[in-house]
Amino acid sequence: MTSVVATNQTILVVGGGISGMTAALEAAETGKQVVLVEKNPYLGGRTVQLYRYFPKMCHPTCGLEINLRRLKANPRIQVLTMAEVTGISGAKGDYSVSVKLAPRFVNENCTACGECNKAATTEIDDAFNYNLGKVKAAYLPNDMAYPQRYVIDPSVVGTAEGQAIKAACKYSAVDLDMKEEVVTLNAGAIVWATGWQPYDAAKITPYRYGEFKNVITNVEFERLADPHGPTGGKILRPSDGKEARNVAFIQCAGSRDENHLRHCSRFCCMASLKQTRYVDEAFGADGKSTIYYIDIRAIDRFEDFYQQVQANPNVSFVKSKVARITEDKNGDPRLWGVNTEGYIRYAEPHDLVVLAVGMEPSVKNVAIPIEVLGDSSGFVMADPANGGIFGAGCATNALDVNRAVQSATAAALGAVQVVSKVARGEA
Amino acid sequence: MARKEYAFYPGCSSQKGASASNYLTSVESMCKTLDVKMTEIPDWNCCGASISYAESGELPRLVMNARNFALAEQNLPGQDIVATCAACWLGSRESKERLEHSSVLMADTNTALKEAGLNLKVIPEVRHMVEVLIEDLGYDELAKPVKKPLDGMKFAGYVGCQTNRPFGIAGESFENPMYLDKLVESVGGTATQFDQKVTCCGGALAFSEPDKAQAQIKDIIEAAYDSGAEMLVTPCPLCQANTEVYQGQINKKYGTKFNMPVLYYSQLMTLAYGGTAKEAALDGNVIKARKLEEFAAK
Amino acid sequence: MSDMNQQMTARYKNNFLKEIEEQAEMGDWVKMCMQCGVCSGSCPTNFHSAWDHPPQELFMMIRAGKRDEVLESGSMWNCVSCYNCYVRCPRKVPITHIMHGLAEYAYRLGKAPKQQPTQFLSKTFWDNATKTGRVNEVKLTQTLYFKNGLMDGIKQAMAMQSVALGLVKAKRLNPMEAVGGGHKCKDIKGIHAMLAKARELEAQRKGRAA
Amino acid sequence: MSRGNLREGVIWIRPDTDAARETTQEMAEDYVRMACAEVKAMTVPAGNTNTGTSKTLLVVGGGMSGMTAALEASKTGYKVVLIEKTGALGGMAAKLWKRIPNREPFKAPMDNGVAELVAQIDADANIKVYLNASVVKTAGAPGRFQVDIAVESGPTVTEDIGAIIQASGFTPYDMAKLPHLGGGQANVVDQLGLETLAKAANGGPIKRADGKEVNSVVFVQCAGQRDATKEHLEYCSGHCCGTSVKQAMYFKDANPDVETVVLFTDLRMPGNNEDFYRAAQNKGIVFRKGVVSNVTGGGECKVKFKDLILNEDFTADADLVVLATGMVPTTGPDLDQLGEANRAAEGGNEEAKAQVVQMMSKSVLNLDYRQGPDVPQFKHGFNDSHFICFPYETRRTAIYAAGPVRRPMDIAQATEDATGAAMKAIQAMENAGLGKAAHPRAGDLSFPTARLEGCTQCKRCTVECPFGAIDEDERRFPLFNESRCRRCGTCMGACPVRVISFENYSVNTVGAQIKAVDIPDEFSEKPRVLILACENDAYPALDMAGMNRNEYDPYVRVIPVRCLGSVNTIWITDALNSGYDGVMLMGCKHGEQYQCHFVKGSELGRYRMSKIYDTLKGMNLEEDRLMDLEVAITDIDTLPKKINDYAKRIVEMGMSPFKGL
Repeated sequence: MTSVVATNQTILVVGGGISGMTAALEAAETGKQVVLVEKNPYLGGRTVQLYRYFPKMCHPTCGLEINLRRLKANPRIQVLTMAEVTGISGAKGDYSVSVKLAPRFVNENCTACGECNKAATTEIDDAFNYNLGKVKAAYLPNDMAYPQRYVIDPSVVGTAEGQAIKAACKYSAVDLDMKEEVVTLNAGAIVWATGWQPYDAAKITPYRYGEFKNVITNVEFERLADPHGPTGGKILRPSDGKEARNVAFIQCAGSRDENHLRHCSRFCCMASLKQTRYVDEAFGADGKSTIYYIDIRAIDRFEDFYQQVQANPNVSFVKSKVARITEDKNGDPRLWGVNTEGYIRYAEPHDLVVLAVGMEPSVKNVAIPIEVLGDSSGFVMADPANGGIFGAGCATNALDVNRAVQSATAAALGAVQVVSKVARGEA
Repeated sequence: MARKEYAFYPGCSSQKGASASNYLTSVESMCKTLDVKMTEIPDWNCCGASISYAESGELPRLVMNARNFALAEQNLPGQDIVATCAACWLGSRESKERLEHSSVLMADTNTALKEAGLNLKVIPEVRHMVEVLIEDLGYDELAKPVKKPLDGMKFAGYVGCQTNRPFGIAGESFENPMYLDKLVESVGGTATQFDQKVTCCGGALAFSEPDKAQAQIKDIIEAAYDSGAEMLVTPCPLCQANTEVYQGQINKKYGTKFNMPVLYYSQLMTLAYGGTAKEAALDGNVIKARKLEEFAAK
Repeated sequence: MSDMNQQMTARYKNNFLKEIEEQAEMGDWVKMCMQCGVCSGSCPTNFHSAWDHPPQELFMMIRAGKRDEVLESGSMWNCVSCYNCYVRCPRKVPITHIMHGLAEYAYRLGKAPKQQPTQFLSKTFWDNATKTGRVNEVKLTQTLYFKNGLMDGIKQAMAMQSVALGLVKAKRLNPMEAVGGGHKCKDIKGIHAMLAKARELEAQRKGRAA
Repeated sequence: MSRGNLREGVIWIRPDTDAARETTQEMAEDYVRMACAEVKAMTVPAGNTNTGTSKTLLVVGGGMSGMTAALEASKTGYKVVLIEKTGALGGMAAKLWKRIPNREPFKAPMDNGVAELVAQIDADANIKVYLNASVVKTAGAPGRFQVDIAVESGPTVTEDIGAIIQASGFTPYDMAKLPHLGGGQANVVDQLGLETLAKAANGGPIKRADGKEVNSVVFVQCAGQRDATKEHLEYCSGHCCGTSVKQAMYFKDANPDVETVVLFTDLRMPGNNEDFYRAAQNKGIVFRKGVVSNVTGGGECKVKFKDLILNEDFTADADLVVLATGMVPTTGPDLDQLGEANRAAEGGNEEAKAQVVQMMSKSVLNLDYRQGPDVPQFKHGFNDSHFICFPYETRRTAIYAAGPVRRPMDIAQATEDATGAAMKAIQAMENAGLGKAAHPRAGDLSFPTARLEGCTQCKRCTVECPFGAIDEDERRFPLFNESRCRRCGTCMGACPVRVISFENYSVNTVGAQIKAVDIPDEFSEKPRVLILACENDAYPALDMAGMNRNEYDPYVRVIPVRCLGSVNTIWITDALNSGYDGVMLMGCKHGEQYQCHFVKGSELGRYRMSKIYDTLKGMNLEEDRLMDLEVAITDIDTLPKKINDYAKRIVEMGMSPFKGL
């Protein structure tokens, strides 16, 4: 049975992505007690699934490593993975929260030696790689996974394979009898940092995502470019594994669109500009990127990056919302539309199309198990009416990593204010 | 008492001797088998279609459709209006939307209707025959009466525009609607992978700008052949006429050898339900569907 | 310049956007366009035989006050009412209807291209349909063929003969309709009165001389 | 505590074969010896005793950001000193007629909200406000700053301060620099100028300076911004599109018939501001994608532009033209330029002296720091952080920037930004009080000390410290300000006489490990390669290589270091002298896109190493005996390969002649 030490002076942080980790660390490094719950078996959220950050082209794992070090060094933070908040009751200064813990089937004894993985035979979709690849049913979610412990997929529990996996572990770390459990804990304030999910590209029917193999999303493209992704960092298109040298990026795939997401997702322009760099690094002058856009929103000092990409002769910009995509016999996606700058019609084939899909909250405000105000897109709105609950990061707005961390730091203070009051006996 | 009853709006082209009379005949046979009662709206009038826009103006067009609503409301209370023609369905549904959205237009409309001694309070639901089949009956029900499945026959399901956009059939995508394929399959036929299923046939431009329209029709027929289809099947009279009757001219112009029959879903269903060539109005096809005629004869 | 054109230029001075908002069907949506161009790219006729000005460009021209270029353009007459633009527009602008509205308004002002075939079809169709309340397809085709006089009509008819014959054989074109036959509504009188009223009301609402 | 990394460092990177067993065993034994040696050389950090105890926050700047930071800190239970250079709180926001909406519905301009904040501050006993005031001197360190505040009348006041938030805001880019856009001509205003007119109109029709009611207005976006020629601002100020939309609404709301045109190249309305854009279109505001070539002001303004959609030149007439000029941050002098000027001035250059005075007059904080009076600037003069994951990091501990001085931003973001800055400042005060380090070695109790009797007053440590932690006393000895220190050890690496050390990290703790390695004789054919790996990126990369079972050469011995900046050359020369066949340095990327967690550490470290090559020559050793590698944390697969390649190279060069000497 998992035991959690928490009081009404504890801050509960929901979501272990970069925003949640930041909020938890900032509060803990200010002397507060924190419980951090994450639904994945590892911390880091969507940022770990990115290859590089704009505009520095640096690696998300770098910052993650620092944050993990801060976390390990800090006794005030308790981490619960594979955990989801199912209920919240009470009020500012004294919440009671129920958390559902899914079984990992691997306990603390795990040394990440990997023998269980060797013993496993079943392959399951690799969620970490957006199902672009497969993993064994006993797996380590990613290289920097924290906790550094394997996970066993429920599908093999109760099978001979499950027993084989158990037998393979020298440290009796495999526990197939683990059951789902629900813990109830106390908290004075809650930071809601459940982050975002990519908009479902299949809903943008003219682009035929899911029907045409060589139409993928921007988050999937990150995995293709990552040396630790399914293609070992080679930019190969899904249909035939051919090198994708001529890549199209379609902006506002779902965003700024009253048929889909009303809001502008802010990060996608920069993400695509960044991804043209991946193409450039992979193929140099043999690579070609075309960005189809409405407005390039490279806001504030990101403008520098935009101008650098513009200067690249292998990258072209077309002011146009692509009307539709068809598929040529050889599997090339063909883009149809009109460049509105001077009215030029095009029907352009590419090796690969990357849809710059937008952000929507992975948990809309209405889905939070206690009343929290939200905007028309379901992002949490800051408001006194939310009591001791503070939205952080992409749960509050479509943000890039830098802005999300800023938001999370601010949210942490809100929570600190509440529990400090409790400590002073003022609330 | 039939299991379903509707106020039927056949539309001009479906009248006896008109360009889609075979549509009407086959729909009647089909509905008979399915025990669906279609009562024609008494003294219904033309919807104005899309093409009348430049002459009609907005209100007169709305009023024409409003008259049909009023007549249905008066004579067939509580029944949904069902149209078989895409243009009729679209024109009526659009009018319904606009009238319900604007009290000004609604008031003006009633002022005008008064001149014809009519009055409109509640606008009935306006639905396409296909909606009735899919939503009120369902594919399983449509499969039940099949006596002679259309085994081994390949059809390209050509949905076209106006049964698909802007309203479309609930749950279907604008780019790749599947209902027509499912209808074909529910009566034992095979639907081919047809990538021009929602391409426009040129609509009214077939009359005013034949060259522009025929260029589009060519793409459609070509794709149908490429998909391995023997016949085209469609839910829309204008699509049917345009894709069927101009094949000869297109052959002349482009040196193609098109000779592909174009049928209505209702014709296929009638045949599968054991109907005769006559009941399915195969004689109404300009390009004869020999294979189906033989099938019907068996 | 037609009376109505004079009337409107006087009323709206050089504010063409406002003129379209108030006079053209669905014209008040023009301002909502954000120039993404998805409409221009979605138009089937634009890819087979280029429009001079695709929808989104027409909207920009309206904002730029290019009154004559817009109203005299043949572009909107190419609309086949396929609604691709409408369903894809991220601003839910009813582009199809605006195309119709622009064409209709240009025609009322007498600025539409002379002998615009689609405009002629539109008029023929509407007159035909409202005469008896239902379309008489034979008369409709006849009128279309003979629009440019007898000889031209016969040529056209010959050209379309195969088509016509096919339809006749298939009992989908009834020559009898040419002579008095064909379908009619019973209450033709009522329909005409109703339409007259509707035209009157619409003219009033748009402040036009009826 | 010391870690002998036997799993990731030995077992997982070696094949489990009889052939490998011997060398693997040697490796393991060495690591155990090294760990023991390190532990012997370490002492447990006692913690800094020279901690300040002040928990008062200083906020410089009384605008939206400053007021928010002050109020948030107060709400958390901390005292605040708020300094505003003008006679009233409110800053730029107070000059606005209305603000861009920051909540549903995003359809209409909102009240600027300043009055409400000012009222809250007036009513807040925790917040002490100084108006018409400025900071003339900031001495001390986090937790014990002594800040001298000059006020308009009366003597200078000194406050005990724990941490500082710089919210000194921005000024609009001077449109006089944009004559081609009509800057300076009649009826051509910038966005702030328009706000003044709107305030005067107070909701009624907006009139221009000559009293004429405005019936047509043109907004020119990106005026003097996004300028690739670098003649004007290179960046985008982020808020201007939203601001112009808001201002165009001022006109439409007062009179729908006013012609309002916005000329833009990319309309930047992120998030829910897309709805604000829609609302503007719905009000009839015309947006045109176009490039403006020329504006003339006067009675009837003319705006020449090319419409990029219609691909055609136009000239728009307007009663008023609004230029969306950008934000120029109020950050104080650029320290590098100031440094140069100072050197020139010391050389007696009169012009430079005047320049120094002029620059110093711009100072915001007047820090009494060896390295200059303000926070080092990042890009385009902003006080932003270079770290994407750590936006608040500045190079001056416990001094944080908030609002448009950190990065171009609108009020909504500035408010959030100020709240986050308050969080960091509060945290910094708490940790300073406990003698603990701030980010990235948060909580570290160790701190550097110097054996002054051995110091040669060379000043390298005081010059090189990336965080300006070390001053010089009157005798020019280094004066450590522990709570400014981030514990990177750059001072230790810099010290030529090796008098600087931490209790648990010193020339000895590493030196001892180097010596602890058993060096086989030259006939053994078993070379030894020393790897000094930065613990932030390189060492974790090696660990992950281990987790992935990426094998590498058994002859290397890895020692983690806090930062390449902390590497003292003596370690390398000692290693080579004692018979190591090669030394590899692994550190983070440096240069413009640096990844060094201590900003300058890896750059300084590398600079030092470049000097070693002479020493190598002196020892008759090949240059390749020393290898400097730039490592990213993702080099999990490439790093082992690079190690193996280097090991090969060593074998080619042959054993070191220094073995067994």
